Amino acid sequence: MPELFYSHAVRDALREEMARDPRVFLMGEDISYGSAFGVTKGLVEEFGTERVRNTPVSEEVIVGAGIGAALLGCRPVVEIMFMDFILLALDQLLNHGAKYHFMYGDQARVPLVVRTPAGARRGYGPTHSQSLDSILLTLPGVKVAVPATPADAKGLLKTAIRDDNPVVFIENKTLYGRRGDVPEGEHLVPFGRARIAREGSNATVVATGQMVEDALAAAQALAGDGIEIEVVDPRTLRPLDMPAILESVQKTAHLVIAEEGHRTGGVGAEIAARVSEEAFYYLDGPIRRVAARDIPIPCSEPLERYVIPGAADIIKAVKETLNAST
Amino acid sequence: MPELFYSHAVRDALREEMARDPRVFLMGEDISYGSAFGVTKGLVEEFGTERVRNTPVSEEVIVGAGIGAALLGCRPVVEIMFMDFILLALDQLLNHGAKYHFMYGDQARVPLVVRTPAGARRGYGPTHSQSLDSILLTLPGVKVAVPATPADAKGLLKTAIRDDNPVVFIENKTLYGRRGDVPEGEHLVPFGRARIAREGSNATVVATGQMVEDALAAAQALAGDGIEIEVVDPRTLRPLDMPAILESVQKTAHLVIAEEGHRTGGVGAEIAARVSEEAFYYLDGPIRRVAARDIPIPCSEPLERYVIPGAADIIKAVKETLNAST
Amino acid sequence: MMPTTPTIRDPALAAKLYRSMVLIREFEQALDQLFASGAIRGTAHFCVGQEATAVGVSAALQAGDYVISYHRGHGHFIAQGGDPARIMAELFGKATGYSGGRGGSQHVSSFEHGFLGSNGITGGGIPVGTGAALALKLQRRNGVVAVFFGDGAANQGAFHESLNLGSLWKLPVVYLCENNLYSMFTHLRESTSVGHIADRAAAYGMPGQIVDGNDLVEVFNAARQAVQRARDGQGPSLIECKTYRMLGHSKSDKRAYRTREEEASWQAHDPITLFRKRMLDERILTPESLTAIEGEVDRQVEQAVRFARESPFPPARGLEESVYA
Amino acid sequence: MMPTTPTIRDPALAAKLYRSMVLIREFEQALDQLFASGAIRGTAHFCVGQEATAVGVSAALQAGDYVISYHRGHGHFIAQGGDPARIMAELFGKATGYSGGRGGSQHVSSFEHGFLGSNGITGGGIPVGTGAALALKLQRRNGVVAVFFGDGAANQGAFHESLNLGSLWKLPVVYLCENNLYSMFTHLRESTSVGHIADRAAAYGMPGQIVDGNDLVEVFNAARQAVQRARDGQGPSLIECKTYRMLGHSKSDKRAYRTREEEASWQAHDPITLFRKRMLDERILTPESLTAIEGEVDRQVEQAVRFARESPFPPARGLEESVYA
Ligand SMILES: Cc1ncc(C[n+]2csc(CCOP(=O)(O)OP(=O)(O)O)c2C)c(N)n1
Ligand SMILES: Cc1ncc(C[n+]2csc(CCOP(=O)(O)OP(=O)(O)O)c2C)c(N)n1
Ligand SMILES: [Mg+2]
Ligand SMILES: [Mg+2]
Repeated sequence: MPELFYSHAVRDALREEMARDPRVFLMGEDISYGSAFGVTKGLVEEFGTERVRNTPVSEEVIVGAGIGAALLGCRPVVEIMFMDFILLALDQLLNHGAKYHFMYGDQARVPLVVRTPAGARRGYGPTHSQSLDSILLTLPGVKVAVPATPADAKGLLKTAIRDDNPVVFIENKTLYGRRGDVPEGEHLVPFGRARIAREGSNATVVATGQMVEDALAAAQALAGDGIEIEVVDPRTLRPLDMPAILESVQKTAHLVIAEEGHRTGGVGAEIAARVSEEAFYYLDGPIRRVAARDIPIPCSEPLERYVIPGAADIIKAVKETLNAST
Repeated sequence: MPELFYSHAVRDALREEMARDPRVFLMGEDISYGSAFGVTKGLVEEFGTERVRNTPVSEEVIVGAGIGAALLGCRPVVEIMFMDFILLALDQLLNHGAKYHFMYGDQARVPLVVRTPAGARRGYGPTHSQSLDSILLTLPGVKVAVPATPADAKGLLKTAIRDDNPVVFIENKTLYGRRGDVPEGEHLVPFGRARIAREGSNATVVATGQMVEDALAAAQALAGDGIEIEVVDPRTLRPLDMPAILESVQKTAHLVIAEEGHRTGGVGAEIAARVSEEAFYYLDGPIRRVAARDIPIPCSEPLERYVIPGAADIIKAVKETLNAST
Repeated sequence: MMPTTPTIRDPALAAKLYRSMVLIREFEQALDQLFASGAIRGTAHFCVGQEATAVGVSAALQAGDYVISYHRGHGHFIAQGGDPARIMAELFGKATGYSGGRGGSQHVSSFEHGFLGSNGITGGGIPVGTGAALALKLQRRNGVVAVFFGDGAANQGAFHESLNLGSLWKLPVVYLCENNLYSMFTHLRESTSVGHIADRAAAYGMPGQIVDGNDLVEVFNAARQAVQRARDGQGPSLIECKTYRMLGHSKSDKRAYRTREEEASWQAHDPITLFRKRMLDERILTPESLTAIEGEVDRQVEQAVRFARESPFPPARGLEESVYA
Repeated sequence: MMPTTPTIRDPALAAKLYRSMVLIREFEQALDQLFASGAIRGTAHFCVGQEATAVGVSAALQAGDYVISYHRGHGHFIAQGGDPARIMAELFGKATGYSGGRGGSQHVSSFEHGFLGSNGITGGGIPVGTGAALALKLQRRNGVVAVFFGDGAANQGAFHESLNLGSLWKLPVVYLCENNLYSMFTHLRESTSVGHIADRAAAYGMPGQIVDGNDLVEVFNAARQAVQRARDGQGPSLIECKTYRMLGHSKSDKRAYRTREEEASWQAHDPITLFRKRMLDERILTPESLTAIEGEVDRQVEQAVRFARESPFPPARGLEESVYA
């Protein structure tokens, strides 16, 4: 299995799907130049400016035009350069794209993918560091993928492009530079199927995106103390693989949820609520959420580190829920 | 105590604060004509077109200009005609207004109120019926008020206008026509202080906005079966009166959360998560969330009724959590 | 450039267009009464007085072209050939409605009629229509999209971003602003910094044109030219149709924000009366044929209402299955 | 209308403006090196080559006026009198920075300097600046707001909604577009459907003007007139300053999307060289005085860097307290 950068895995998925299906095209700010992180570099040379379209700085119409093109049979993959800017396009995404299939009585299909880099840890500050995953879960109609590895980046993006619904595909900036094995040939990862990133029996850590890495680091450290955590990476937040989460919780009786987004109203809130509804009697200790503090994300390194969670927070949370139960 | 319509209580709060503080002004679409629900009718005659400003249909600049005016010492109360349209202004609200005080190092203050009617039950359909309360909780920096009674509508709005932070003030369309006692004279309701709308000992129902009414109806029905529920109305979602919720849960050992917004990623998720973190050992049964189904809100009456929760759903949820514990 | 037609000479076409306008008018008037009587809940926006823009534009389109509309969309849908009975059923929230009762007045569409849908978000259809035009271009389908919106919508950011993109990429789209002088209760001069919406075309390097939106022939001719231009790959145009909605903004509007004199002056410029007179004066249609059309339409609208009333409500169970394709 | 000044004759003013431009230039060049050497993390956007717009506009403002900026904002802040040491400290993430290290390059402000802030959302400051002007008007404060933004931002919906509102309400605001030909790596002609951003002014019924943004005197005169107009209650203007950023879009940009010839042609039109030469030719400033200024600025920038380096990082604990006022 070749090792690929996460960013190249994304690019390979785009390339393969564009080669496979002439209906797929790309649209976004500076996308022919690779945009902010170089992800789409080289694609314009291969597919031309008709299918790799630089847009004005106009997030609302980037998403809106994507919806319109999707309605008439294209399969647009649009980019929002930083996830923070998706707020400018939320009306199009959630009041239009997400609702069309339902509200127009099933005849409409919106096979749109919105790719967008999220995450902090680079000192970019309050408007260029946010992980807005949870905002996308508040209204139905959009699917959300959060790949944590190069293999999943490729396999989930290919699945996203073939899906007949709007999908927001959240790439993590810090992960772009990570390498990992990616299966050769046609590699598709289905939506709604979690990955057990590490098996363990003492506590379950559901971690998304960048936090999977932190959870694995925490697992290693905790193993030294004789604590074996199971790291569950849901891979898509909508659909969410609740059976996998419940199965793990049933085994470990303890749950920690780790995400890079803000704590209040986060992805962890939804997962915690569902587990406490559906697996209440399995739990032997309180659920712990690890998330960004409810503070805008500062530039300054020590401040950013204070706000953004890491492996140490996961370790602490695991110990808290385990200790609370004894 | 005079009885007032909810909509008139809102208007009275606006009138009193405008009379009291010349820095307060109103801005919104058709606002001098009362906008869609007549709430602001008559205020232009009293305060003139300088302070009651009709705007173009431009949600982004309505909120953005409100932020700018607030920065320089005004206290704008802007209206978003239907809460559904707030998606158009979320960048201004959450990337700008919500962050300025923090990210500009404390010197900035944004005393802005965004009033907006939410809620369904009128057959207005997918783009005119949503309760987007939870979307506002996903990022820090904005306060959120959800008055359920005329008295709270008045008292919370006056507090909102005097607050130095952005506040989203969510009015419920169905409640506009409800009457209720409103204390005379200077009536202020503090943020972060829940109201016990009904006392009970068997289960706690935390209900917001329109659902408070449904919870009270459910309480009456359940009392017939000998089940006494305590109805807690948090009144503000941010700040959230967790002590009051925890105190009630400690007493009843059972929790149902009822909101009109969609279930996934809803306000109930956050409250459920916090209770299962902080009051895990008090709970004798699983938490139940009552919320809109994860379906865009349809026009057709039977469909809308299917999607939007009501008293019957609360009764069912209370019985479920009580039965599960026996 | 194709030659402009000074008038409509083909009696069959004239009859068809007249019929379409009258159908819209009667449909809307029936609806107004149904709302007033409480037979329908929710809300609706009537286009009585604006029929000529809808019909004139649809007449300039051909199969494979599309219309996208906004909240005041019944007329555009009917002009595209939408079945009034199924639109009415949608308003009644019935299973036989185009959206199965889910969308109601503001969210109804029929792709087979080239009608991409009405929409409750003011200005929200403009980006979507622009994107639909992009699809037509990428697919080399030779089609054109007519994007309708009101004067109020022309102050939304979505208008700006879309017209810039449409022009930049020379998309096959025609932007049709129905300027009825008001956005809800607010007069244009209170909301808009420029006298004519068409003057904004220059900001996007596209032609802008003002037409009498109540003159079907004028709308038709302007639309034909703009559609041809779009089809020829020369990019979008912005056409501003000056018109007036004769009823309130939506059901239950007392119209206190405008004078009865203003209304009367527009009433005297009714698009249907205007076209009727013109066709009679020019001897293209006979009084008998017009009366016959009116009678037919009467019966059609009656039937539409009956169909809607008698149709069943949709089942709620399983609605979850329709959220995702 | 006040008479326009053809040039700057006051040596004290000329020296001040020259000093300000050189300070911005040296500050940015120092910063570029600090980034390159890894001394600073995060990102920053340099305005080398665009100094004349910042300085020319600030010179046209008075106490009680405000500037609001965007991501390329160091120059605007320094031109308003912001302390380079504290801006540098902000870039270092230090407690002594204007935002206490929270905001970094893109989110820094100082209300006492009439600087309402830079901002990382392209176009996001335009509505806010417009609202600030509304406050000045409501408070009858006689102030004016200068709203800076780039050519790319002029395609955002926020631009459209704001200019419409500003003009409609005759707010005391001047919209200053710094057209440096690119938005990130994309050339204007690939993003914008009109040749000149100033041509969009007509869409809002406001005057639009194009100036040589590298000519300090031209910027100053145009800004003075527009500021006066705004102060007189006649409403906003849109001024497009044609300019060029000599460095990359942000740190780490290799500028593969443009030619070295294009860069050279603009280099030959450097705003500082231009102003220097003009002031010498017109004998308003002497070579000695200019050299003295340059020496002073050198030392000031050195001190700024030292101050920033030596300042402490802010404490993280208790940061929650600063989210709400
Ligand atoms: C985003 C959004 N903002 C506000 C509204 C409320 N609203 C409904 S119709 C309307 C007026 C629109 O005016 P115009 O575009 O001129 O169309 P008209 O109603 O006159 O046909 C408004 C403000 C809305 N539906 N959507
Ligand atoms: C809303 C938003 N979209 C995209 C970006 C990414 N971005 C940063 S600067 C920039 C280009 C802006 O161009 P322009 O307005 O011309 O300013 P310039 O950088 O040329 O000074 C872009 C697209 C952003 N910061 N915010
Ligand atoms: Mg109108
Ligand atoms: Mg630029």
